[in-house]
Amino acid sequence: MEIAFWILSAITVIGAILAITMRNLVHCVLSLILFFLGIAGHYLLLRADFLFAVQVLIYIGAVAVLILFAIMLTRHVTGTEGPREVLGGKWWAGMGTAVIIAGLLWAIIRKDPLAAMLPAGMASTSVTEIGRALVADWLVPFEAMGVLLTAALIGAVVIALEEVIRKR
Amino acid sequence: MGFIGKGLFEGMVVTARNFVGSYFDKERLVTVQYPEERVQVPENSRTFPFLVFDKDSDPVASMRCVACKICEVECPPQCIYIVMDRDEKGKPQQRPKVFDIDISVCMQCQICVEVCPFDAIKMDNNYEKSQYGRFDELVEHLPELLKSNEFYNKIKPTEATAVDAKLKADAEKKAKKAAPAAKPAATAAKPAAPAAPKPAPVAAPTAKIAIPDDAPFTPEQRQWLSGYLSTVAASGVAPAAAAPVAGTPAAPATEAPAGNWPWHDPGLGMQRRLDLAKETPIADKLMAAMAQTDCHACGYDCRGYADAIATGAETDLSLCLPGEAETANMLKKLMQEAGKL
Amino acid sequence: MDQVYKVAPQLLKFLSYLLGWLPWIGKPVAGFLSNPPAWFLLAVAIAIPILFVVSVFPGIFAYTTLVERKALGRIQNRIGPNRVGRWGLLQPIADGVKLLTKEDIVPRSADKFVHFLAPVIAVIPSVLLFSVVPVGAGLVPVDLNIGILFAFAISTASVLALFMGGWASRNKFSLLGAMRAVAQVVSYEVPMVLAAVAVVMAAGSLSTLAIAKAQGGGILNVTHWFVFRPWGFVGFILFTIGAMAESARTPFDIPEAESEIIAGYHTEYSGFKFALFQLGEYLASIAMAGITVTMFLGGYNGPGSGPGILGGLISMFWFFAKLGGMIVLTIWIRGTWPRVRVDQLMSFAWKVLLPMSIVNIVAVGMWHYIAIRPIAWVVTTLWLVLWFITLSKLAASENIEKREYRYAS
Amino acid sequence: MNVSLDHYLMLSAFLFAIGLCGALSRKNAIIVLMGIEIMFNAGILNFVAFWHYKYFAVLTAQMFAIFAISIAAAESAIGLALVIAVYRHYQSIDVDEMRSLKG
Amino acid sequence: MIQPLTDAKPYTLTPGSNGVIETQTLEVSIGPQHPSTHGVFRMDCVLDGESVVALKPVMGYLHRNHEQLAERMAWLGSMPYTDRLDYFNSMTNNWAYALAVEKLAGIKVPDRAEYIRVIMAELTRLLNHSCVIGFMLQDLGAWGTPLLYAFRERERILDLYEAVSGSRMMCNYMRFGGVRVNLTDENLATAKDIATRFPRFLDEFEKLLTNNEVLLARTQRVGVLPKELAINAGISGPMARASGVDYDLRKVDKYGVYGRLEFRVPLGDIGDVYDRYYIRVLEMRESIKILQQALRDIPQGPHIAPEVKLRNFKIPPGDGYGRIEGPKGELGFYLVSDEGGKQPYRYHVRPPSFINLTILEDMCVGHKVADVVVILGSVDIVLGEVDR
Repeated sequence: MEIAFWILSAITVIGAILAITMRNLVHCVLSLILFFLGIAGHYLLLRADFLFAVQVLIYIGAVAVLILFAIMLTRHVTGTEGPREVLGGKWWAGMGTAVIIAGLLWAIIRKDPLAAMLPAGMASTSVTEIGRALVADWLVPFEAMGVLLTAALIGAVVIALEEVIRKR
Repeated sequence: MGFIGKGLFEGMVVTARNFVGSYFDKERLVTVQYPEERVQVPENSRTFPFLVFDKDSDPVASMRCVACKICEVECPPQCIYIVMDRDEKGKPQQRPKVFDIDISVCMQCQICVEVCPFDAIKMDNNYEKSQYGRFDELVEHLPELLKSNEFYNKIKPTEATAVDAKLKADAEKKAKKAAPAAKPAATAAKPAAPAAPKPAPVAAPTAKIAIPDDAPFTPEQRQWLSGYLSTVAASGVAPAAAAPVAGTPAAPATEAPAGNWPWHDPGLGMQRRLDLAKETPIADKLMAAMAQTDCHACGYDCRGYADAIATGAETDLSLCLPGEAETANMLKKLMQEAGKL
Repeated sequence: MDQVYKVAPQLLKFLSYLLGWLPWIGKPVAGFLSNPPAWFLLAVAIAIPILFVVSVFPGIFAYTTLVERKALGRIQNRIGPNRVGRWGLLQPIADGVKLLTKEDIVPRSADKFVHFLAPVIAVIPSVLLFSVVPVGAGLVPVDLNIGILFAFAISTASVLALFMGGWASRNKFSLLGAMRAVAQVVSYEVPMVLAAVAVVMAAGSLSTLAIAKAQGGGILNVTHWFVFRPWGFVGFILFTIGAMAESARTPFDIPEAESEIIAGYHTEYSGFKFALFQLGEYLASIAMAGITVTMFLGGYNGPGSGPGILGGLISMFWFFAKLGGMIVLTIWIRGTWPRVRVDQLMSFAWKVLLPMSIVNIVAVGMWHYIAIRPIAWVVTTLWLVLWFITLSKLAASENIEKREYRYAS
Repeated sequence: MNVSLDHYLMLSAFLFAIGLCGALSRKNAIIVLMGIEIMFNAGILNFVAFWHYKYFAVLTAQMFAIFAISIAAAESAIGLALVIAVYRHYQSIDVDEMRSLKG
Repeated sequence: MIQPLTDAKPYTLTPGSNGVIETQTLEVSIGPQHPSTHGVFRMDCVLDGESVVALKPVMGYLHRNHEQLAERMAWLGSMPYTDRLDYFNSMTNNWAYALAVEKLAGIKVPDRAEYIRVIMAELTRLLNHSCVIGFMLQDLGAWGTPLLYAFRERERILDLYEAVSGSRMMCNYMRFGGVRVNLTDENLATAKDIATRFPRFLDEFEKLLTNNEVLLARTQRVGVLPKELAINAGISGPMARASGVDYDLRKVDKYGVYGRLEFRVPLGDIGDVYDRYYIRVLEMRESIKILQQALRDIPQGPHIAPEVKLRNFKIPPGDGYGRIEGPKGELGFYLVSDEGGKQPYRYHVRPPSFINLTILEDMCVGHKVADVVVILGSVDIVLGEVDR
């Protein structure tokens, strides 16, 4: 358990850091996938099987692929940015904000009495329970989510094909 | 059109039928397991040329090729290289010293076979000529090229039979022509050139007296003797001696003359031929300058080419391939002497 | 795994009996094996399924290539490989040796690390897929309660390898192939998952073992297979098409269409890396066939299958027989059909397969709620056939026309 | 040392900061989106960790995680569509160059 | 219609010009080493995603100086070289060249030789068309099955060629004034057998593919060649007929004995890949009819005009153009003989596949890259003939 946690944490953190620091966009996405995989591993470790599958299916199967497509559609296929400046003009502000927020969170977590808590139980939830919950207690959010996804789908298509539609 | 997917399904039925059929139907499974089994190539099948010889005992002497170089000239990709054999005196020997075919260049078109007037070169049907090298290994030399007439008969029975029959007929025709001519030659001893009126001193003895192959001489000796005897017979100096030396009474002429032209003998040297034709019209002199093989490389026989030059129908003097530069130069000289050039 | 855990002590006892005669180490080893500690039992229980997956399925892969070449040869009226061993039986080994000894070429401008990583990543998801395929009654490497979902999640991940390989090669054909692969896999994932949803609805579980179990019973263990239901039949076809597209088999082999883009994403791979790509691809194809068998063709169910040693063996036989059948079907299709074009592939997925799979889900609902079986049969069949005709007419009207030809006077 | 909730919260805080850093300091719009994804994931990890360690009996945390993942997916789809639209307009996906609101 | 590629048009892909998502165009060089360019042929494609926005055919990788070689060679010497123009159809190439020389030299060909030529030419057409369809479907991705079925049938025809002429592909069979070897009764029987057997193969072939939905979807309305463009660009052969141009030299010139034989000329209306595929199938069926008639009517007699010399064959000064309807289109030889007349002064080939290839861009632009290879397959090129 501990070893797995540390390995997965290392994978996750390295993936995340690489994802925002590499120069080559495609390398960034591949690192991001590593990060997603680490998170999925953590879910497995936390006994959330269903979330593991969802994480892999949606983040690696869909989001990462979507980002890859976006890169291919907007960039030189090799994904390199060349000698251009990769950091924004006020990068120090971003860095500072991140460090401050990390510090704040750290302090809060150290203070919180909940934090040192150990696992409550070991059995995992079955998919059946999640399914039942989704169509019983959580029906309204579930339907709302459906509407949101549909809207997002249509919206994405409209935004991306704006000019084609305008031309017609 | 039925439902979508019907065409797909029908296609699958066809492939299934072929799958099963390939196990039972010889018509379908046409593959041949090559090194173990081979297809019988048809008789007409051709790959690369080879040279035919007649007698196993002496392939080089009995090869039909006379080094006339027609094939060398006609070969579209120019893959044949021939050097005529000469004795130490520089006399052409009626056969190639070098005969190379570069089979990496040869395109197996069979044109050399078609143009050969002597049926000397034929197409093989051996298709396994791969070599490990790209250069020398792919050039075939005379030893590899020489194949016996039996071999030719074996791979192409119909064609070879026809060729043999034709050659035999030709030989008989020539022998028949030679026979009446030879008689006066034999008797010519006493009457001392019984007035063969028109051309040259003697009419008959143009018969080339060939020493039979089984006579106890080396090829060189044989060659020389033949030439010598012919010359002697032609000039009528020692006619009586000719017959005994020849060994057999009526030596079958391998190369009989077509007319009464004593110089029409490829065994003679250029100078000797011209001497023989000294007193004759320009056409005959020209003819004497030819190589006398009647090879048709120029598109005529030797007589025809000479006539054509003499009459002005042919202006190209370099057509005589077996005679090489010697003939061409001599022709030029003769024409200049005659004031025609 | 659970089954193995139960049987493991017996197995170890048998092993100890076998090894007991050995001098020196025989006694202690036999003693250890006949009364093993818990951790050892667990290790054995984990190791055996892994060994099974890692040994049996690559073996199947090797001989699938041989069968494919032989069958394609016969379909095309050729003989196929027959030089290495009798009937070419050693051909896969010869191929392997050849690929292993080939020079490994990496293009100079390639992204070396990603180029190296891609074939490795190609194999991992394919092997992982087998962990949820039940090969016999109760015999599944891991009985996950999210089995099917896990399979889909993992199979999506395989697309990454294709993309990495294609992109890192810095070859335009590879890149085209990679983009095609990504687009294709993402598109076909949707109808495939929806086709599987029908089965999940009917079986009431995501676990592959439970799905297979739900298809047992009936006459000879055959009649309850999902493929013998109207919705199951449609689902089977949809899922097979989706699986073929997902594993890039003909007629959906456009990511590696050799007549268009040479070899697609593995154009720049040679030697062992190429072999790994092939391995990954074939394993994914076989695993998908295994999941198809599990979901629609009754899994391990067949005449004589059941619990116990004999029933288990028979059930394994049935599973592998069906798997072989599916593999042969893909080979047969490969030998017959031309390849579709990339835009047709997409429009087929979105305009035919997706609506049809949604219609199929509705059909399962009908099946579930109409209690009287004959009526359920008629209603669902009618519903599906009507939709099929409508959709196929729509699809055909776009692409296909009937032609008449005239002759010059 | 047993892994406690503490560890997970620290991890997710760290990841959140990394994501924020990426989102704020990089010029490339796609990397910005990726940073946001990292932040999302860090948040979801928190949910799951709390569920595992404290509210094990109820599904609320898992539900939240599922909905969050769905929203993240929708967000990335829209975000990337926007990136493409922006690219078409500006021929660039540098966030620094998107200065005007006028389309 | 046909614009030179030096023209800036195809490459000016300014952003925003076509309104769809701006993607970087990809210049892909398909060939000269590519599985489906049918030889060393290159297509410089500019791709926008998968769609072709510009395409430039690049030829000449297989240039062998055919015409210049022939001008340095006796008339007969070029005959084996014509075999190597379109190495699938050596018989028809021979015929076209022989026809040109015969026209120029005024040689009369005996009747039997004409019939033999017709038989050989129609067998060649069967062979070529079946293989072309096979190759085209190979490009479509049908993994060799149709191609190998076509090759299975081709094998029988090639066996006949070998039995008659001595070689399977490089036949070198025709001679000025006739053919080199007479057909024996056995050969005629084989030809008859092929003619009776071939329809069965065609039926199987059509069942395998003609109604295949994938094939229909892939080929219909793809690579459309309008009738006007076909006429303007000088397209000939099945390609022109698929576009609805009623132009078949067998009917127009009635060379050989085609005037005496009955057959129809199938025409398409749209001129897409499917039409080009199916016109070939229909032409094969007509060819079988011609074959059967020719085999029935073939007279006895000499197979070659006896007066024609093999060597030192000379042609009086003049020029002549001999053309035949080759399987790929109008194959013509233009010959000029000058003083001496031993070799051609000018020797020019009108290769059908080269001229049919010139409109490749017009057919391909706007389609997907996968269609390009299919369109190329449907044009039916042999690089030996294109590059000469």
